[in-house]
Amino acid sequence: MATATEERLEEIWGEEPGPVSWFTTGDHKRIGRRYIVTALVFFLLGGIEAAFMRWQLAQPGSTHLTPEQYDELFSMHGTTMIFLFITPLFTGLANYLVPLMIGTRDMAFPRLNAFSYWIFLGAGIFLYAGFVVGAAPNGGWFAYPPLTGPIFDPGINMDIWSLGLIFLSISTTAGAINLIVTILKLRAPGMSLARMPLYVWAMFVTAWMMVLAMPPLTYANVLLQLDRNLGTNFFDPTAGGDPLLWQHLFWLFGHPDVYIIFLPAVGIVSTVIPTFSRRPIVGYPYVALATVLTGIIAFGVWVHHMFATGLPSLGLTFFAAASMIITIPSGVQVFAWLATIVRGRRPAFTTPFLFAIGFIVVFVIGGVTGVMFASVPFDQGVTDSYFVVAHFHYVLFGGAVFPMFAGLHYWFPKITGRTYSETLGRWSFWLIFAGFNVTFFPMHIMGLLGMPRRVYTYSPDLGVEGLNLLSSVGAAVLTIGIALVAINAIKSLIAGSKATANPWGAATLEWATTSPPAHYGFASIPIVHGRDPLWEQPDLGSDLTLTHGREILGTTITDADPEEPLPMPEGSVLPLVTALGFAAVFVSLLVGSVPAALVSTLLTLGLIGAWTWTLGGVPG
Amino acid sequence: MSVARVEPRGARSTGWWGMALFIVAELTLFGTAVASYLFLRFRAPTWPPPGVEDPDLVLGGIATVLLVGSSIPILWAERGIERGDVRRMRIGIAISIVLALAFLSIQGYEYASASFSWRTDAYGSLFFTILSLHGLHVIGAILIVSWLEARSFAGHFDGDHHVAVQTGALYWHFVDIVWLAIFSVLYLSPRI
Amino acid sequence: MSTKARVVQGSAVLAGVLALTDAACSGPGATSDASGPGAHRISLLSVGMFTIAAFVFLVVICFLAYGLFRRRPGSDDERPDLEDRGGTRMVLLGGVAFPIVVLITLFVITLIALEAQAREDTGSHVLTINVVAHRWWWEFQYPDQGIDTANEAHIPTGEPVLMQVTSTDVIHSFWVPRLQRKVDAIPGRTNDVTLQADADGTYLGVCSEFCGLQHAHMHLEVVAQAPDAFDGWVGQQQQVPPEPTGEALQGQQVFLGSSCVYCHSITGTNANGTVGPNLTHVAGRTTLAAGTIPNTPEELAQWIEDPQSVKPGTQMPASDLTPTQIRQLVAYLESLT
Amino acid sequence: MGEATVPTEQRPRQDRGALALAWFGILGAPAAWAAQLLLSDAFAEVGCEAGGFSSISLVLVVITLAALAVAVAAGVVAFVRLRQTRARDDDPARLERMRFMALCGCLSSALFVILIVLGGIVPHLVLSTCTPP
Repeated sequence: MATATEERLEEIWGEEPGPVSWFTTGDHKRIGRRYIVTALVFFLLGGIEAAFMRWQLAQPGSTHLTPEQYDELFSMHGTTMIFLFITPLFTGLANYLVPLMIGTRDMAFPRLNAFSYWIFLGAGIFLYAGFVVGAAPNGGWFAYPPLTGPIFDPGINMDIWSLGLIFLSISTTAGAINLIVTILKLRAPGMSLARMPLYVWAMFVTAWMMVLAMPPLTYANVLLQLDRNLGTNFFDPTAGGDPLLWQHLFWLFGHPDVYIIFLPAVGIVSTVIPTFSRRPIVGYPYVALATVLTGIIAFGVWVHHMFATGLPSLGLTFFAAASMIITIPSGVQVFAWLATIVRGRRPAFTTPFLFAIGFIVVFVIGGVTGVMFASVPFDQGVTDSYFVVAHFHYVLFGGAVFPMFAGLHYWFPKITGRTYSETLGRWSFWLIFAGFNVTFFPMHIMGLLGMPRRVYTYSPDLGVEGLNLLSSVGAAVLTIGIALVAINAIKSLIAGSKATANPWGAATLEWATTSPPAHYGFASIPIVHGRDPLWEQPDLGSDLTLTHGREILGTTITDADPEEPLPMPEGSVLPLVTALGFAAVFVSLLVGSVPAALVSTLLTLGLIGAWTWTLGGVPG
Repeated sequence: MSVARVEPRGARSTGWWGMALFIVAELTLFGTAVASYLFLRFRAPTWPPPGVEDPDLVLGGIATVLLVGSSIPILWAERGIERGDVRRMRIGIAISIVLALAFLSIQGYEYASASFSWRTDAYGSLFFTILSLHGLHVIGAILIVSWLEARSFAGHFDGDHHVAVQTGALYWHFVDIVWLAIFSVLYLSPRI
Repeated sequence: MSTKARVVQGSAVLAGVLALTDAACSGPGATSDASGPGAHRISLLSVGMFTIAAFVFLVVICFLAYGLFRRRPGSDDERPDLEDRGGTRMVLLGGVAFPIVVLITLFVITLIALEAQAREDTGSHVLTINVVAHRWWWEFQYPDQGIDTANEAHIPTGEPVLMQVTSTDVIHSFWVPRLQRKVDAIPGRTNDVTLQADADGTYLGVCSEFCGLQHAHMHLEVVAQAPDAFDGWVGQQQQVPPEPTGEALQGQQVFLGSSCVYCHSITGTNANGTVGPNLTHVAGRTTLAAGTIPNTPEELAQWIEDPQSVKPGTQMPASDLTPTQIRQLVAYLESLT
Repeated sequence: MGEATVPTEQRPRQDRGALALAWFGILGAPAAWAAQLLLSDAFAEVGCEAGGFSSISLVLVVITLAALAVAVAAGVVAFVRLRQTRARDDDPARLERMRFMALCGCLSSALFVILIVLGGIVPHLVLSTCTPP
């Protein structure tokens, strides 16, 4: 029976049903769900590309794919999985969960949130337009010039790639800024920095890394576009440029980016394991600080991707030292999880917990091989071979996709209001775990046998044909496992039983809302007294109902003492239209028509003007 | 427990923090630009390459005085609107726009009169790219403050409601400070 | 299943996996089949690190198994345990203390290996070879001996040879796994690496930086010979090939009359193109098109007639010669030993 | 009802100073390491190519010692605040947060001191030449 306050809040925060609100919504829950579904579609596309690659590499010398097709497939596989699948998915999950976990009703900038999603969708379509016109990006996900320069890759393949990434960086940066301001200013009263949930710490550091890592990538892509289309020579050695400038700029973004992928996963595992061990995490300050330190050191290791480029060895040692020391925070987190499991009660082997355990096993293998790459001579021995392919799949697929599955299963009841099937969940876990290891562990051996990376075929006398066949079989098993997860999700959406508000008996605030949460989230802004509110405080109600209008409570940064309530904007179509404006600008840049670019830029500026006309509130 | 209903300003407003973080991202962008200039500079035996004269210090100096100087009327305008004096705000913004346009015209003149283009070599590429990147940001800042000017005529700002002006002014000051770094790297470092 | 049994079972599986890894680790491109000081360093380093890695993995698996399956006395109530504050010692010991000791040791070992590499590269060399990477083949220039060959480098066994690696187009990477670490071939830069083979033999090398369509077919061979056999090879390479006779002579006319001369060069003739490999002693090489096909007359004919079918995307244009002209040309090229 | 109070107008001057010190305790050492990394890498790359390993080595050690001084200072500030907060009987939430930030400051400074020494000093004890020459 909804109380008068809840009805009033539903009136303020509710949206009229029907298609129009689909395009004008700023509700972080709807945008979060949308991000996740779109990212999973790109996961499917990336998976199909991987399946083609495994089909081609199953036997030596097979001709299923031409070299052009293979180059396009592996370039788009890398670009899709990193830029269009895992980062947007974790952004969407954070959009959905962070406001609820910190006890507020929406993100700091709801319209900017919608805008970020539309730009991401536009950039994804922009990047995949390559396949439609038969000129998909073919320079690899790190696109080293001069191979991707004007001379050796004259088609629009790499223009699609670099313009697409500049376009996408608008979404990533806007999303990250939105997340940081939400976490800084909108936490429930009492939630000081020492009481923030570890998932919120992880997303806070990830968002900071996005803000600091995207500019080097954007600047590098601007230089590549100028080199390719305006005849500048930043990367042309004959005219004073240097191909290593690109590598420095790209990897200054590249390595923080792999931690941008890894840290949300750490946040999810640090939330799942304590719930199913029925006790708070061991060493909360160490785990929170470890997340921050991983984020900081990640910006000082990028040259370990360039150990074989002949830089002076004295310079390499700084980055070797940082690459080794960065494993200490990760080690602290692994042992904190282990200690939580050991000291916790008998664990409940639910699907999220299984994926979290699978993550620990796989990530430790990936982590220890990662430490080896920090040793310069070993890296110079095996980089750019299949050993590195095995390593980064263990830390990216194992280190981020396993926790993603854990997170999706863990919050499935909260997001959809339905319960998934545990048996299907367990089956999909064991298939994915087995398929993953059979696919990627042999790649360690292929690398040690000297099989180079990114080859569309290999000679039979290298001794790797049996391993490649095994790896392709493993990929099939992995695909079945992932298909099972999809079946489980669809079946539960249609016929799953209703989920309660807190099915796992978890501790964080999002479980205090209904499943799925109402438009306004919390009937009254909770007041927090500790790190595990639902475990420590049975009733969370307060008199901060804020029913004056559409507003949320601003609080101070370190101790979350309440400040003024902040007015929130209504839904609007402007974010979508402005995103279309940006899309028009980038398409006209791609086709190279200056008048179209000018017109669309003016149009976009006009739309931004319309949007910012009421920024900061209008008196009266 | 009641909470007062006054417009959150400065570090208590989410908009201000949004702009501050956007400036952090932009600072990283310009930091990368300056770092890549220095990277290529120290790889080249002679810099600027033979046959290219050093950037003109006089013109650069005037441009710097104009742009950094334009922060003063903006500060004056900010203090004005805090006291509710909308007229003073409008005058301050107008002056700073004029100064910024003067700065841009000097840049335009330097582009036209340069004896090299962005095609000649890495030095030319760097010179034109970094300067036009900053030029675009000056244009952006001009658009933002003229939008504030327009909104002030629509009666959006008074003593209690002007967080947008603070946010816009913050971006203006950022664009000036970044120019100091660019000026010292592009104009002064070739001389050491 | 008691925890101890699980731990034993876990370590048995792990030992099996490691054994499998080690056994499967020999082959023409395997670093662990090291036959040169550089590769020995890397192989030694990797065996050491694999052992530490296996030990760390084992410790984590044991803790995990213990945590998951240990018997927990007392009631199985669902209320979360909020009192226990312990466990931080295990976190600091396992996550900080132990790793710091291992990492500092590993870092010092890395520095020692780097110092050995540095001494090797800045030390004295008996021979210098310029390795010039092209899109999709390797050019080996012997500046002191005046030799220019492709895809097959001969070196004296047991002697340090300085390879000065660069590229004319995109970034490649020169990697002979059984002899030494890889080093990138970057246009506008020259990177030094020292090759030294402990035993005679042919060592397979590959390009290990993605360089476009035929990155997969850009192999090379380093042939290590006893010093006197090497001198014999150098002498033979320096000779100008004798005047061809019979069908080979007609083949030479076909060669000089065709577009081959724009890209290839053969000393003793006026063909001096530098885009493609130098063919002065092409018959002496065991493979063609950078290890794509064996050097037999039939393969050579197919390669000349339709290169795209052999190596799709190659820069070599298809020839418009008649079959008889191709047969004569092959005869001439096979005479250039 | 909860201890959320009426909005704090002006954070007391002394409190703001303590906050600045707390943040310096956490971020001082990482900033020193970042500066050391960038400067050392720049000097190493430029210096090595211009030859003269010994001169470069001296410059790098000086940079490292400067960074080390800042990192140790941050560590000391954090440690002092950690011991100080034990004595203070302030409102419990603020005390917990201050102790948390002080602890993070100590750990962060300790890790970066190790990293600055490992990256800045240890290589000069082992490496003797600059490759490529």
